[in-house]
Amino acid sequence: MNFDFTEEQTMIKDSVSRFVRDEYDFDTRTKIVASEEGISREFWSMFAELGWLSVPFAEEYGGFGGSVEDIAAVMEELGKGIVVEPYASTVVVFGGLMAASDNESLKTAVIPSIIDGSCMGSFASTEAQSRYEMSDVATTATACDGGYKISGEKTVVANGGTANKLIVTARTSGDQYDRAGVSLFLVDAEASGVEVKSYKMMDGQSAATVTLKDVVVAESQLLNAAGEGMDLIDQVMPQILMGLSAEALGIMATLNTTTVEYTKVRQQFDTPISSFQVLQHRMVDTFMACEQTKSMLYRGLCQAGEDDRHALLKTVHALKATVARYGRLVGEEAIQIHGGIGMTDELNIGHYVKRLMMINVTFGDGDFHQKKFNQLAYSA
Amino acid sequence: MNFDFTEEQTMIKDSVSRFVRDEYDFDTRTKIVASEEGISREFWSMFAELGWLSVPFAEEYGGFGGSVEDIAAVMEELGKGIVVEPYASTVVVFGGLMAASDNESLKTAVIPSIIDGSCMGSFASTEAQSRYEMSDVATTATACDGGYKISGEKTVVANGGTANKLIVTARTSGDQYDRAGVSLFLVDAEASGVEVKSYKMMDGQSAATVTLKDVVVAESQLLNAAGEGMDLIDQVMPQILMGLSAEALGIMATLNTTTVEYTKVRQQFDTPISSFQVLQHRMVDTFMACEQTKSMLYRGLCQAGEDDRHALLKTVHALKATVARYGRLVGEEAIQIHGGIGMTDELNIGHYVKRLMMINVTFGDGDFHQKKFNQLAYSA
Amino acid sequence: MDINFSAEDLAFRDEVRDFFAREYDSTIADQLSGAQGTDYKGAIVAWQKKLHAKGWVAPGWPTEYGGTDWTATQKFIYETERGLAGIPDVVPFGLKMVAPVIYTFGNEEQKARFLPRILESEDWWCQGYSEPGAGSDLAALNTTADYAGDNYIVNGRKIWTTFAQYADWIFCLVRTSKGMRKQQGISFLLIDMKTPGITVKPIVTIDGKHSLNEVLFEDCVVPTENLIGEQDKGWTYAKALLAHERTGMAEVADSTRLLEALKQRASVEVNGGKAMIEDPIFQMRLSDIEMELMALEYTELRVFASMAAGGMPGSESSLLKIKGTEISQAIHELQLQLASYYGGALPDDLNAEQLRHDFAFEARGKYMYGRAATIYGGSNEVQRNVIAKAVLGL
Amino acid sequence: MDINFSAEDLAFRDEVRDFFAREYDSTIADQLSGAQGTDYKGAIVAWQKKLHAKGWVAPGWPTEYGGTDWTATQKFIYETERGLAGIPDVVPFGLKMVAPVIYTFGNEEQKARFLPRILESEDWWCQGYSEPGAGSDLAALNTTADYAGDNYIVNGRKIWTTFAQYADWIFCLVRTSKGMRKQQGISFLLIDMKTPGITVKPIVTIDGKHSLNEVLFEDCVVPTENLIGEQDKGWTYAKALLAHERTGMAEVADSTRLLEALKQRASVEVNGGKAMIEDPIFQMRLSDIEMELMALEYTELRVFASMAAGGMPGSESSLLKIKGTEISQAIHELQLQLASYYGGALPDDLNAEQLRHDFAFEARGKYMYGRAATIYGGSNEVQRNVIAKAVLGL
Repeated sequence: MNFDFTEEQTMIKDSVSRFVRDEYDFDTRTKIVASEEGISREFWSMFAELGWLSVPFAEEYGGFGGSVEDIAAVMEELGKGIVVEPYASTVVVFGGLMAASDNESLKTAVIPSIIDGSCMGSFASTEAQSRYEMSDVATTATACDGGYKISGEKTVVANGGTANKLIVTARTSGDQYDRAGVSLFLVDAEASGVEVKSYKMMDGQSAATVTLKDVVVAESQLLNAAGEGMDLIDQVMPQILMGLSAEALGIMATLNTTTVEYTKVRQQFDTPISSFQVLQHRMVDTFMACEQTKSMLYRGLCQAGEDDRHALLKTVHALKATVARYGRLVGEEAIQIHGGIGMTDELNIGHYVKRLMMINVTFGDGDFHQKKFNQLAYSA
Repeated sequence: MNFDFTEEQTMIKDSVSRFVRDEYDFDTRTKIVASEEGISREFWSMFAELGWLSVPFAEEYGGFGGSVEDIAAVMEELGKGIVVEPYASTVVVFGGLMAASDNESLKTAVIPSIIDGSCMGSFASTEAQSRYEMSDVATTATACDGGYKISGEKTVVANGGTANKLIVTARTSGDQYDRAGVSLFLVDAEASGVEVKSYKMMDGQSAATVTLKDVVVAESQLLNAAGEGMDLIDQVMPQILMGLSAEALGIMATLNTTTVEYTKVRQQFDTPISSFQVLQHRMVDTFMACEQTKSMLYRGLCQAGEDDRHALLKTVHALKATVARYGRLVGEEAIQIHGGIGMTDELNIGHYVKRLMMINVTFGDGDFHQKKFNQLAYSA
Repeated sequence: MDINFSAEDLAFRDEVRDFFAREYDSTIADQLSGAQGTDYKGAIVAWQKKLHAKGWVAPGWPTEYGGTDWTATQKFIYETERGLAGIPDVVPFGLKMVAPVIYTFGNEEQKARFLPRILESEDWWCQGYSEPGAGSDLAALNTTADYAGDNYIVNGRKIWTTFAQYADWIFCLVRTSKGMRKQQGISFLLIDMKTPGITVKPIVTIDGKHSLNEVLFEDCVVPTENLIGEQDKGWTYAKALLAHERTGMAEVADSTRLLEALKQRASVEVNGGKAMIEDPIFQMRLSDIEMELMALEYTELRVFASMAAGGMPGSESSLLKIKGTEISQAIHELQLQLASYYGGALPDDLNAEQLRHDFAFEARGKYMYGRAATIYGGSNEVQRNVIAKAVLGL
Repeated sequence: MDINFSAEDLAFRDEVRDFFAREYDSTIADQLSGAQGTDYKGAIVAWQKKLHAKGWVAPGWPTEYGGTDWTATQKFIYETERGLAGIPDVVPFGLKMVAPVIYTFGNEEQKARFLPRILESEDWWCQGYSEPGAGSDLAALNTTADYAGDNYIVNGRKIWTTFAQYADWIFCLVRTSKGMRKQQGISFLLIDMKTPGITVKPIVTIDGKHSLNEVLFEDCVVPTENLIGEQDKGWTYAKALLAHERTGMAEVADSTRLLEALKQRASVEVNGGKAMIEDPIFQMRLSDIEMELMALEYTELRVFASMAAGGMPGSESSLLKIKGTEISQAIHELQLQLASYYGGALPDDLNAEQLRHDFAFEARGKYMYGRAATIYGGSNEVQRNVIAKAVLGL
């Protein structure tokens, strides 16, 4: 039994940690967020050089051959700096789906460009009505000469505005809510008929409405067999959710540490507010919340290497629900205990909280995942 | 607008309050509970003399002609003394159903005997499988010569062992879960075929398993039209739930006061534990819990006099759910803050908590009522 | 026990409803919905002038200065109708905060000079109490006013000053001498915002908006005639005002309106094609809040009834503040949950139509800014301390 | 990162499972289920003798005194298997509490005299720490032991003494001199329960059972040879023991077993003909707990892994205690909710068959007695103080 990261994992974790500490202070981040594109291409190139963009990809494509543990290690550290460059979107989500694809020629074409930093990607799945049900897809892909024509609209596509490539869910058969019939297409953001309206999100990242009007894609752009896209998504989702949860964990730990330190220096009624027992106990609760979240993540990481898929899924749903519950607790207590200063945009606290809130609503909130958990755990 | 009790209500409230203070101290109660029958017939006669048993009945039957406010006033004070004599069972539940019956000859025969203390009554509704669904009735009443034959088993019948008369739910038609077809019969506890197995409950009161084997009752023993028993029950239930909630409120207030006073005298780490901010804030929360519960009760009492039945039902379900939630909070905090001494059977605290727990599971617990509330409030 | 209003009260209620329905049109509502729009101040002033024309802008004032002679019940009805109609309260700093201090503790000259202009919304006031580092410990203030002949020379910093950017005047607590206890030696001073040496620095809050400010005083010369009451007695005046501030923080009517809107929205929002309001879990989240609010409505009524009977709002106001803010935060939270990922979008680059979601911006803004409700006006921690001491005797 | 056991560990686990399955039969389980049955003591002793015969009764002891030489992993496996099998732990007072003090701080004579009899369950021990009025403030003790030649004369009262009614010996903290701090002047004394002047008074708890007692000492003569270590240094010895006591309070395996039973019961219990486990609200109540427990299992594993790597259990044990007791109370609570009104019945007058409900008695008992879990062993409030100080540096 062992809960340590390997030497290799520790190296990459430390490298991200150093970057956040030395080069990504809050002022730097604020300037990046305020910039035209909202991300730093320079840093992105640096991520490529340091090998971070290669983590989840097999060595045959030039990747690092990392596991979900490696992803978690990187994401946790990125969380501590609330790094806005679209690592989750491009490497974990888009990259994760690409890595799981069985379309070899597509992988050979795309993955190296993710690794070298030239391709940013995004997963365009949600629609105006879909909320968290991934298989609620109204966008259609109609077969035509050697390919498909895609039409529909995708909303709040994470980092859609900076992506060169999109993985789009579109229905090739079945009814709106059917699992079967959802297909995954790689679509070029510049393709004819694709329109991307990008806008800012509260976490400093961006999202986009992506409109597809008779966008023609070749059959070779399918990530896996037509109509079986949900299988691929389900396969990758645990890894995605663990990556996002690791980022959340990094944020929660930072919020807790910052809050504890603040109470030691902040004086009220002629004493540091850390001396108030009520605040002490509440900070103990947020500390325990963080430890429990970490344990649930580690449970998932351990189970990811095992064969019991049912157990892993239970854990992953529980993990996302835990991140929702305890993330909210940690975030709200951080603001409350900071008091007035915690309400200001100038302080970093609010920005950590906002990223935590966005993670909460990415691919299902707490109630959504707890209900999925209940289904797995209690339904005959 | 006015939240005061009337002069008449205040008089009866004060009279119960004085009785609890002067004659029903915790030692007296403990002795009564330990006695053979578990209640004091002497006190019961006193209740009759003081007019308390006549509260909900119309003047034409010799009653006080009181409203649900009068019942609440009495019950709140009885709660403060955790009085074990079966006032709720006999007067509020059994009496409430009798008072709402349209069977005049039955009422004329029974109600005066409730008022003079000679008749104790009980409502036998629950069955092994029924839980909180009152219309889940497997006990059957089969029509026979000028009456019915009742067969079935009723479980955990409150104060069934001390009752002379029982109101029994039995199915005259329909399937097990049907609302229609449930009938209400007045059954003599001594009648042939009735078997009562009485046992102690943790709140010091008693309950019984009542077995009915081909018990013959005349048609004139029906409280209202055959098959329409649920209508009568639904009509009386708000009053019953408000009465029980008032008792709960009296208990909660007592627990809070006792706990606050205890913390002022209890020393730990060389200071009264009332000085610990964590305990202070938790006692503020239990105080507010009690105030909110009181407000919900008053809301119900005010609405009971209005025409909007839907609004009243919403409030009553919300009230019972609130009593469940805040009752648990108040009870658990009372024990926890008392510490070790709160765990002992010798101290009164645990006994107040146990009665609160029994009220919680009488006619539906918190989740049950909150779901009923949701149905009324959110279902189209 | 009943909550029936008299025929007169019901007639009054109809009059209020009618007035609001007629005078508060959607244009005003739109202008007032964002605390940042360029015409926000103008819209507020215009609305308050309408209220003043009707004689309703200052129900709390004594009639001699221009207040109404409403009974406690009428005041309650007015506030309830206002909340249910979704009409924001008047800006409190002049009408509800400084005016009571002026007409209670000010001299005749001050009353004549300031009260009419407040009533007519000619002067916009802001509040100079909090200082960096003070927080809920209001008396820990360091802004000094040194006596110099006919003037005070004021130096220091005030923070969390709402709408200082619009203000003509600021009322301040300043330190005029060093007392034994920090509550001593504080004075209540009215300062013209055009006084040289005043700098207003905006504070952007986590909802991305600007309503708060820092106000800096550098050697500001303030005539001694602007002192309220006696020098060094300012804390007493301020305390009287604080109790005033906390009353009405339950905001039951507002929460009721927001919750109704939330239910409406939950019947439109879908997951897997099914309306969220039909989801049993979401229903529990809703009723957890709605039941608390139903109880709080009666808690408020009980407090109000005892005030109508001549009682004074004491520590009950702390209870109302705690529960009221907890409930409104819970509503904001659930509304944001309902908005799902749309709730993250900022309106800088697009409108609701383009976003494909109609309450996401509002949901985010209300949640984020709403975090302040448990912090300001005496944090909920401080309110719990108050109840522990005053009610439970701990 | 992995939680795989080695082949040796897996073999050990099989051995433990096999032993428990073979030796812990349903008769013993029945006898041990109530803490009050007349043969309870006999059953415990018989079971502990079986464990001793196998050499497993004292895994924590050094091998020289009769302990096992298990690795940390093996100890963990043993405890987990025991919990999952629903086997109660050995009575801790002798084997886990006083023995470590004796073999660590006692002299050779004491070791020879007491340890073998503890190992063989010949002596039943109880713990004399708490006093009326002390509670979580353990050092606030007033029982005195006055030095008088070869003896101490002991006077005072101990409370919350579990199983004092069965005990042959009690280990006590007594005050031998008045120090500056209350932690000073305390000594650690072993007292024969047959000593004249000792009175055991039962304390019935809110579950209606008797396992706790008050123990009164009136001029009890205790030979000085029964003093452990040095006079006035007893607090040091006791403190070392307390850390011991808190480890393993997470009781993850026990909670796992109870939760599985609860789920099973919820699939049988019906409302309106529908199994409770199919009710979406009940499912949420269940998963609220189950998810916490899943996390706690790994929190415990993480603590254990760091201990296996040579670390010492520090304030992590406080976290395990808080979360572990909160979870077990939540399970008890939900189980009682599931039992509905049946949960109120007392078994005095009828059995489960007559009640028509098979887990109601257990549900009530566990809930009521379970309230103590957050009080004893250092209340959860004290544990939070510990974490605030030791981990957060507050």
